[in-house]
Amino acid sequence: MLYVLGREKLDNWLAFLEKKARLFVPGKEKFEPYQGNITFESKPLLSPKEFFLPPREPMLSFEVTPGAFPEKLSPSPDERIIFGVRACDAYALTLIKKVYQEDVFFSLRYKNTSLIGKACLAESTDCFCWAMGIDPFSGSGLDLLFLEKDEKLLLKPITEKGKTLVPVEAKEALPEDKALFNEIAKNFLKNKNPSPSLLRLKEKDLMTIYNASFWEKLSFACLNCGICTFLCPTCYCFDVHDEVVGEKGLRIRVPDSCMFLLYTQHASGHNPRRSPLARFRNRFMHKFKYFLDEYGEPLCVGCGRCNTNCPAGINLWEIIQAMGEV
Amino acid sequence: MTFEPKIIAFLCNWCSYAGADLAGVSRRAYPPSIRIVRVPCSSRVSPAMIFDALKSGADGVLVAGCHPGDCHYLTGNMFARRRFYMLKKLLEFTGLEPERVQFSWVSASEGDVFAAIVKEFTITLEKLGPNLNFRKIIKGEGFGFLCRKD
Amino acid sequence: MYPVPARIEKIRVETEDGLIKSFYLRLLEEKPFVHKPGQFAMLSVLGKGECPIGIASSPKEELLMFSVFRTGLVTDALHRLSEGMVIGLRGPMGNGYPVESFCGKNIVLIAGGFAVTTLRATLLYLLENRKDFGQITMIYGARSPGLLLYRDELKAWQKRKDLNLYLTVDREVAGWDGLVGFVPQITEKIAPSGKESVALVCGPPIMIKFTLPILEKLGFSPQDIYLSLENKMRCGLGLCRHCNVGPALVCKDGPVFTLAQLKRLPQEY
Amino acid sequence: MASFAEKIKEAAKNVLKEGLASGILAYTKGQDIFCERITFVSTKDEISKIIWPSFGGLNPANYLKKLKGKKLALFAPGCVARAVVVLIKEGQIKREDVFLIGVPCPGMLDPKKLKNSFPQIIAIEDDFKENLTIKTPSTSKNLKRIDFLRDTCLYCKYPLPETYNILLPAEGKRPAKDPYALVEQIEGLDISLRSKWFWDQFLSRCIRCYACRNACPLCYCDFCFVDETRPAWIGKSRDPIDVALYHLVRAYHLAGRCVECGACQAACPFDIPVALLTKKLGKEALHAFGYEAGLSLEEPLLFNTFHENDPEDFIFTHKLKEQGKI
Repeated sequence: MLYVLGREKLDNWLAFLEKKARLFVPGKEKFEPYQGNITFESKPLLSPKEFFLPPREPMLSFEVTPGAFPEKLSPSPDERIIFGVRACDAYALTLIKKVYQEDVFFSLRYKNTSLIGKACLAESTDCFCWAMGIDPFSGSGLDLLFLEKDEKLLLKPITEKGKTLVPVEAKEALPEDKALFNEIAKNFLKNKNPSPSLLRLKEKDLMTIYNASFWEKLSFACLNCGICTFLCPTCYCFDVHDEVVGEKGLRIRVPDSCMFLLYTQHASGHNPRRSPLARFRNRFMHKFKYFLDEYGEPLCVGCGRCNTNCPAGINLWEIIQAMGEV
Repeated sequence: MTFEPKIIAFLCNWCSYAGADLAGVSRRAYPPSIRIVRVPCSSRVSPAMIFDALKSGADGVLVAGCHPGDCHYLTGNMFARRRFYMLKKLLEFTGLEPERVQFSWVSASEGDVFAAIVKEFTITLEKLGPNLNFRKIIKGEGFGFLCRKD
Repeated sequence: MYPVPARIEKIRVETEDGLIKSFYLRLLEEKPFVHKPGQFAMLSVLGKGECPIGIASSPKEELLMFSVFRTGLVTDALHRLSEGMVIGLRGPMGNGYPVESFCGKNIVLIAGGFAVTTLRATLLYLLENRKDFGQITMIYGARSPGLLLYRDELKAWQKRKDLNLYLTVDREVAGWDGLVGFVPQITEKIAPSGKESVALVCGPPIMIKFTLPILEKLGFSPQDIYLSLENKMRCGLGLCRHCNVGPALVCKDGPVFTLAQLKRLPQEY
Repeated sequence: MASFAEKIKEAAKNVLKEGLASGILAYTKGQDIFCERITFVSTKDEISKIIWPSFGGLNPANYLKKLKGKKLALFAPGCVARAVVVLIKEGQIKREDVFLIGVPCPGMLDPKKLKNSFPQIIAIEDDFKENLTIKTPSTSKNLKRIDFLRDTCLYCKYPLPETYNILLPAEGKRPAKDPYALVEQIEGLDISLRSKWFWDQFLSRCIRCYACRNACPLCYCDFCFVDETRPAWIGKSRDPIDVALYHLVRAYHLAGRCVECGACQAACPFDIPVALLTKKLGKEALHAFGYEAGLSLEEPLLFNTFHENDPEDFIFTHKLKEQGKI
């Protein structure tokens, strides 16, 4: 099913969505609550992962007195709609979901959030979803996908929930609109194939890649900061932390980064991944080998955030290629 | 209800703590707003300790040591003076109510000076009101994505 | 991710330096707690955090028992608690030793220091089902006699005819009439046969490093040597990834791995 | 006359030929135009890859800790030389282990300033003097370098190094006349506005990736105060107070040490003005104690010394005396 909405009705659509649930739209740095204006030229720096694995997920609340029973907390059940999500970011959530299926926090947040995706019309030089084997027009992970073309919005509901997000003003699409949609989708993927390195990686022996000599050279520039992991829409590691102020305490889940020294540090001081190289290697091995072996696809959606924001100039492709060529 | 400020005071063991003791022994009246932490020297106090006190809900932090030249460790307070100067400037720069953090010299014989300091500091804090800007608030629903104002 | 409250019924100081205490816990929730030897659970002290600790009690024992070495934030807080206080518990987690598959085989348990905890659980299980197994040998070493755990039980076990228990300490101490020497050397001297046998090794990395070649020399195949790993852990559910050893997660795929498995994994433990 | 880039390569060649160092820490080209990477160059073949960076946000002195025990050569504009001097004075490296090739610095460009003005740059030509040519798919344009310099470089006081083994003959950027202009701009604000500035710029944006810490050439502690757990000075979540605490203590730990290279700000994915905090403290150190970090190898470190007449007008006792209250 495909619907058409005039571009000028966009504000009406947003107003309609705002009535249904808390509405978030893309800003420059992160998704922000809708306040009457919207731009979607580029992806926000922080992906919608922030809504599902938030920077602060309270799990328990307690009084710091012996014998006190903690109170179990769960995310607020309020419905949310995130508007203008890119296909890559939405696909990332389906990857995280493979691991987090049984996690109560993630599941509840996933259930309560609707994602409205915006189709990318032109390829950008920074990102490469297709190289990771993702079809951005499949709408995977989204509830509704829309495409902006010549003063027209073409709306394609993906899920049952997505159908309820179509505004009343939207009309059923004519055959020529459908053809247009299909053509744009087809053109986008023309000459764009999944990276051959990825296919090669599937067959490579894990320990050969792990012990390869290129890691030393490629990891040299890395500062082991957490930019790539925190901006990555697929990185899902977390840390559990007890916050106490006075008598009140809260056990929270916060995002963690495998680039940090503390990530693997035992209480005894022993650290299995003490060297910066080991931590660097672990991140890419997880994304492009461990996850690939377990689930058949890499833990990367090609959004390009890590490449553009890395202060040390590390590039994902160099590493994938090196891994594929060992 | 009137606001009763809470002050965490880091007092040097050799001068200021003795000064506070003297204030008590000589029955100088001063407000009960102060909670004393005894430290070996004023230079032992690191900014993390000061911020930790504020974060945990103190309305003011007082650091007191020996007068320059009188340090038990000869020069500890002279080093501390430089550091506190920098810290004070940093707080001013970031607009974080620099009045809440005060440094002073109190010798072992200055019981009444200590009482006066506590009194004046308490008045300053009463005017300033409770510490709301640099106090950590623990929230059940923590959609930290939008920060505290959310 | 929510812990279940458990009351500390008894605390026993195990070693003379006081760094290891055993906590006997009773769950305050009706849900049955069924575990296998070798599994672990997350103990949590509110306001401090959680940490994974191996279960030292056998599945048949009434109270759950954990022997905790005081080393970090949470274990330090645990050591300060007293009897009657309530802590949080999540578990059981991990795979545990595949004890069912040991049926009919000779079993060699090798432990060093305080890593003996899960092997105690295993040994108790083996003794409870004694007729299912062949010869049982246990080699247990510590730095000094005072650092041996479960000393009362050790005495009782030494008297048993159906168990060969060898206790050793690193250096000669007055009043110690048992074996003296490091665990690897003692293992070499006792030389349990590797035929139709499995070996369960738990101890500090240095002990494991020197014991493994000896076991292989004695004829144990890598599939029959079991090791228990520990890594930093946050969730115990396979989500947080702190404990990964290459593609394997200690919390889900482990903590028990065979030597054959570990040989195929990066050395990140 | 040889171009700037050629002079750099020539100097590198000589250093290796004469055995003055076992290798050179230098910038090499990365995967795209905005991406330059610090590499350890130790063979003749690799020398051809050495470039002088147009953007070079990081301070190569940061990588000395990764290569401890080797004798290294560095291209040293003012800030790199100053960082090396501070590291030497703090006992992290030995003077004889670093060979400084002094470079009169032309200043580095800010990729964000360029990208904001021209989103689609495909090539850049930089003469490392005053001019810059950019190419977009449609046009090519001549620009003035000074309009696109990093803030730290624009207000740099020491483009010319004070400490070096050899100095490349070149003309660098002129020292800024008003090095503390940006700091003074904030100082001039009312306290509530300064507080708002700190909140809006730092507390509501920082994601605690610690890139500023890891990019800093002088943050070399094995165990950072944020990682401490007993006591835990600082919470792990993105709580605004914890973020404030992190930034304040980080800045304070660099008081009188910061060499104003701006690597922290360049590394920040959100472009938070983290360098301003340390610059403010640098200004105070200069005004109150007449000290500037990293200029002389002999002068004692700021906090390792004191003077009887150090300012103490901030002392509470004095204020009370003035007011006649004691």
